[in-house]
Amino acid sequence: MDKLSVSLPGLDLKNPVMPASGCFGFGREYSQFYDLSLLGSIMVKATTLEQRMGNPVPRVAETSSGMLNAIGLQNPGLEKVINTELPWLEQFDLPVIANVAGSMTEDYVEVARHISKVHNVKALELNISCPNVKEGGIAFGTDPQTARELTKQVKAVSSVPVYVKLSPNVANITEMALAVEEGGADGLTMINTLVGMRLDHKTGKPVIANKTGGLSGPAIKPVALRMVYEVSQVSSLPIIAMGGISSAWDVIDFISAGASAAAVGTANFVNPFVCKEIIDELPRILNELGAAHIHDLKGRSWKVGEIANHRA
Amino acid sequence: MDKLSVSLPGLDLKNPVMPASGCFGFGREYSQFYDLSLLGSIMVKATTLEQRMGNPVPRVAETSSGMLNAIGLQNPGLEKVINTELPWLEQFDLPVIANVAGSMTEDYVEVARHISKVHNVKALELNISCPNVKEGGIAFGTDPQTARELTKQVKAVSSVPVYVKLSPNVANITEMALAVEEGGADGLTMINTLVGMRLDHKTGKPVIANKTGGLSGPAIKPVALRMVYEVSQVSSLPIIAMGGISSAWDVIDFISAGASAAAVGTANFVNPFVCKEIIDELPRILNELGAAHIHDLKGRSWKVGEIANHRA
Amino acid sequence: MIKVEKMKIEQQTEIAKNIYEIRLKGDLVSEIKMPGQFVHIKVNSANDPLLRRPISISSYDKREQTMTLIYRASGLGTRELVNQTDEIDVMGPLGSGFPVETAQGKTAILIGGGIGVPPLYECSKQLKAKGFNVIHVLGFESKETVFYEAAFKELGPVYVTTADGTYGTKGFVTNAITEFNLQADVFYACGPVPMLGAVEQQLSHMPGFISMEQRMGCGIGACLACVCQVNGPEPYKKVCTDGPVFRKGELVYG
Amino acid sequence: MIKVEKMKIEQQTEIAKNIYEIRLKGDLVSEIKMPGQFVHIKVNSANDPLLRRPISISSYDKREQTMTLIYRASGLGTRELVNQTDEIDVMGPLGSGFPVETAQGKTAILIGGGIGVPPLYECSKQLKAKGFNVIHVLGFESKETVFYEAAFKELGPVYVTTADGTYGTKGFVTNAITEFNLQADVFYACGPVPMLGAVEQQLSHMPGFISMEQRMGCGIGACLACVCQVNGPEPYKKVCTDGPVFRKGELVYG
Ligand SMILES: Cc1cc2nc3c(=O)[nH]c(=O)nc-3n(C[C@H](O)[C@H](O)[C@H](O)COP(=O)(O)OP(=O)(O)OC[C@H]3O[C@@H](n4cnc5c(N)ncnc54)[C@H](O)[C@@H]3O)c2cc1C
Ligand SMILES: Cc1cc2nc3c(=O)[nH]c(=O)nc-3n(C[C@H](O)[C@H](O)[C@H](O)COP(=O)(O)OP(=O)(O)OC[C@H]3O[C@@H](n4cnc5c(N)ncnc54)[C@H](O)[C@@H]3O)c2cc1C
Ligand SMILES: Cc1cc2nc3c(=O)[nH]c(=O)nc-3n(C[C@H](O)[C@H](O)[C@H](O)COP(=O)(O)O)c2cc1C
Ligand SMILES: Cc1cc2nc3c(=O)[nH]c(=O)nc-3n(C[C@H](O)[C@H](O)[C@H](O)COP(=O)(O)O)c2cc1C
Ligand code: FES
Ligand code: FES
Repeated sequence: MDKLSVSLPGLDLKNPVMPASGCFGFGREYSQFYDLSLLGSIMVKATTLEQRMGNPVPRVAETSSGMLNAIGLQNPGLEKVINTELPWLEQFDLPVIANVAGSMTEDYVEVARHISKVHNVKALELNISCPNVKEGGIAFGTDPQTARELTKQVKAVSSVPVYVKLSPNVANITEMALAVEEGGADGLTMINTLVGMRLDHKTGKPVIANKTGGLSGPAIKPVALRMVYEVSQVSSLPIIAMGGISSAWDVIDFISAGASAAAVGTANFVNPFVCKEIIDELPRILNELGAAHIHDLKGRSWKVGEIANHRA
Repeated sequence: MDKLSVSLPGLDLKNPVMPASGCFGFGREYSQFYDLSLLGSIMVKATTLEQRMGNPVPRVAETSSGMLNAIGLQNPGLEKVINTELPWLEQFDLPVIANVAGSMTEDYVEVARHISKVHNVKALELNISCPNVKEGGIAFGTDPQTARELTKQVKAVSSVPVYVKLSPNVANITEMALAVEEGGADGLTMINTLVGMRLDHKTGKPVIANKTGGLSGPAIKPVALRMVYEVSQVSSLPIIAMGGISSAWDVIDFISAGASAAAVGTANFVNPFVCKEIIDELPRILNELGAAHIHDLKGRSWKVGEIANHRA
Repeated sequence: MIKVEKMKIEQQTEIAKNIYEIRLKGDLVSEIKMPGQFVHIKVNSANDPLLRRPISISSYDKREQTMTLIYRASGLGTRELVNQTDEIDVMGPLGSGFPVETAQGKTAILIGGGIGVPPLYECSKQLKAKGFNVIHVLGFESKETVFYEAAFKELGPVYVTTADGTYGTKGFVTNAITEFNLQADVFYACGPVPMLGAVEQQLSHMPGFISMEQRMGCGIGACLACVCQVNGPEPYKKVCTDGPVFRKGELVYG
Repeated sequence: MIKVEKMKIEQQTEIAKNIYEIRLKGDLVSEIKMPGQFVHIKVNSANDPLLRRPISISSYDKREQTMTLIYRASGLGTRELVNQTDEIDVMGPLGSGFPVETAQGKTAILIGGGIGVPPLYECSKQLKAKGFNVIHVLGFESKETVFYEAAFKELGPVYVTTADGTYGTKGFVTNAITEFNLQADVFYACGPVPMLGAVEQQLSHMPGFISMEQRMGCGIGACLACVCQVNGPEPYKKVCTDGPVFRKGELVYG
């Protein structure tokens, strides 16, 4: 099992595989299928200060090899998450990454301050990139200055390391990464969804009530991979990558691109066992590739020369 | 047939369907399959001042519902295009849209000046968005000021209307659209490809020699549709839309999103007859939707109220 | 327990225009709790179509470990399902169905619209077995899409409506209920949302149960795609886990 | 003329580990000009896999309107091709093949590596019919992936090599050519690019023809995906239309 263990700021992971935020709730539903302690970590659903109703329905639509969603950050709010959801996860041997969202800086700061004190929360994921919140969420994710500033303020109050989740809806992803690195981020998670839409054939109107939604799934994997490849070469921050991962080979791709760990989103809906299956499969692939540890493959897409030994 | 005729700056089109640049060469190959005079127009392969060799191989890779390409603007150069390729197209009743590319402003201006004088060239498509040219192509496509300036200079020398092709690799597509509108563009074409990559499983290295490539095909349709939807609501310029179109319903979607015409790229590779089949199919769909003319559906995704009559 | 199983396709037949009946065999059937539950189907192993498709269980036979689904081949996924011959990836049973066990009264009216008809079949069978008189009102688009009329007739009277009047009463299920002055102690309805709203209004004098539809992601309550608005302190419920069957009066119709 | 046709799948068999032989029937066969041409196959009607797959024509029978392809099921597309039973969307014939009609000499050596072997079969049959002595050197990974040895033997001597030495000569086709001191007037080669380079060097003393591989988009010369570097004024040629078969000396090996 040591072939897969990964050490990241705040996170000592049995393996680099975890469900992505919003695609696994707070774990309850998927705990029907397997023991969550198997997972490297869990990125729980975005938490906001107050309860959120989310967007009207329809909230999802299918596209070629992808799906659109506009859930709109529906969640029970900070208090309920702290009092009910996170304590429930204590039964598992599972470090939690809390996804923090809001409309204004103050919201983020408040949520971060409190949620980072919860025992099993080992890191925060700053969701500055959700395309489905109107009040300003998107601005945080596409403007480097705002993102840096927000990161700084959240870092100032957080009791655990802070990972910032980058939006792919930018011209220059490395600029965003470097901005939040400057702001004091401990790590990056990338990518959130691309903004897309689908129309109803008959009416010509958007299928999703919110009109546009976030595109996820295999369709976006090439974009995610490219962004991880670019950012990992210029930023010293560890990256937890996501975007279309649905197999162990996809995880290998993202590690090869330069990520340190990988998260699985949409694929959970297709196959509820996917995270477990990936974790089971990875050692076999490492053998096939002659890698003693998964991080021996890290960044090999751009590193010159032979496979490095990560402990060398 | 009048159901489909569309009038755009410089272009009186029998129908709003045309092959997208780079996916149909200069028409020779596809003329083996059907009479090119059936097409609304043809967007020919990018032309640069001098002959270009393009990128090393492999130049393409497949992804889920998409493909990556990094052809690198291989083309025989302005002179040969003017003397050989465009005259060959004279045999068809077919207005040509010439795709103009370059590394520096001067290149674009020179190509535009000369190619716009060719008899069957009825419009230019300024390719400021090709992700596969290193020297600066991408900068034109993601910086509003540069794009506006380039548009202005090309407009100053062009003998025909100028359409600017927008890159989707930006945070704010409307800003780019408005910038080139300010620069004097007569129309927009959108979208070019998203930057993506694929890795080889065994080596972990990029499959494409150029490392990254442009993602096209059904995978990107949701992003393209969203961008057309956004831009058509703020810009008064007509839009020729592309991105994942492979059926007549896809064309209807883009018209509904606000486009005036539609171009088919990658789908030609899958089905060489696709443009013809779409043109044949459109009247049936218009009947089904009760639309007297295809432009009755234009923008219905965001327009309030009933289907408008485009001649009202 | 929810299973994910490659179920054997025992039979697949077109029983009306674009309407297919498919019989599946597998362990999953043992887990079915009540009529009105559904399964979530991956129609092939490709990335496109990506998502599973929710389809109601129309009837089941625990001894044989078989269940029957009825679906309309309309979009990409259901059209692909038609091509499957061997086995199919099914997740289920999901959701909470029609509470037949606790049903009260003597006469039940079952009201289905289009592809909302299928789950009512098992519901009717079980009500009948409990001693209920079952009356059926089944609404379709037109004559060629009518299915299962004979099957329901074996259980009790059937009133068919078609929107275009090519068969049975012209109009909607509500028209037939009025026309034939149908009376009952409880109703069970499944169909398009406008139909459900109309039925709730029309039958406001009796208790009833309504099966809702919503676009789904996960099918198990995790993604919050499938919410519907309800009366009560929690503004939303999830169709996939809290439903698809709701009590009359619970739902807020937009 | 290039056709796009749903061809009937007459037969499909696994003839070695992961190596499939498929026989297709249709009008397209009438258009085949020479051995070494290829077809571009859409393995199913889905968007994923999106692109067609180039596969060489291994042999054809114009009277019967059938052709046989041999392919390795490795990636997404070819594995999906295995599942097809009824008909398949084929574009072709494409490219320019081995110029057997103009061949000069008495003895030809045909050198194939792995899935480069198939197009040599028709080439050998036609050379033989023209009166050539045909010698075959076929390289494979290991014993379990060897195919068509008997078929080629009916035409002339066959030397098999395997990279792992589990069958025939251990090593590469070039090893067998040296070991058995094979002589000829002309060679025809198809296989992985490194093999082609080595063969060109080794057989520099005789004329020869080489079939190249490259990743393709359109397959008909429009997209410029499939170029290869050549000696001469035009820096690139297109494998799909100028090739796949090139004259010895034309290609520049990276
Ligand atoms: C609880 C439940 C039970 C159902 N039972 C049945 C049944 O027994 N028989 C039957 O024919 N249909 C049933 N449906 C509707 C069925 O799920 C849709 O018709 C089907 O998903 C459409 O898929 P498609 O591939 O044909 O269409 P596509 O247009 O390809 O679908 C695209 C996406 O939209 C979703 N979608 C489209 N229409 C609907 C819809 N009406 N409801 C929910 N999602 C939709 C699809 O699931 C998919 O994710 C049920 C729906 C729900 C929620
Ligand atoms: C002219 C020509 C003739 C060929 N003849 C044969 C033959 O007779 N038998 C046979 O088994 N194979 C042949 N090949 C190779 C065959 O095309 C590839 O093995 C096949 O495309 C791989 O597809 P996949 O779905 O298995 O792999 P995937 O990994 O799913 O393929 C992904 C993409 O890469 C392309 N690709 C992958 N490998 C190759 C390759 N080696 N060459 C070209 N494109 C590739 C695919 O076409 C597809 O676009 C030929 C190739 C060419 C160019
Ligand atoms: C239904 C759904 C809900 C999501 N909710 C959140 C969320 O609350 N917070 C967040 O940061 N990302 C959210 N995401 C984005 C995912 O975490 C992930 O970044 C994205 O889906 C790409 O990964 P995938 O392609 O594996 O799904 C959501 C995605 C989906 C599909
Ligand atoms: C192989 C290939 C070559 C292309 N070459 C060009 C080009 O020369 N100029 C250009 O403006 N766009 C080029 N494009 C982009 C297309 O014109 C189109 O904008 C894009 O592919 C999206 O459309 P699609 O999804 O229908 O392919 C190319 C695309 C492909 C796939
Ligand atoms: S479909 Fe995911 S919560 Fe219901
Ligand atoms: S594959 Fe398109 S030019 Fe050869």
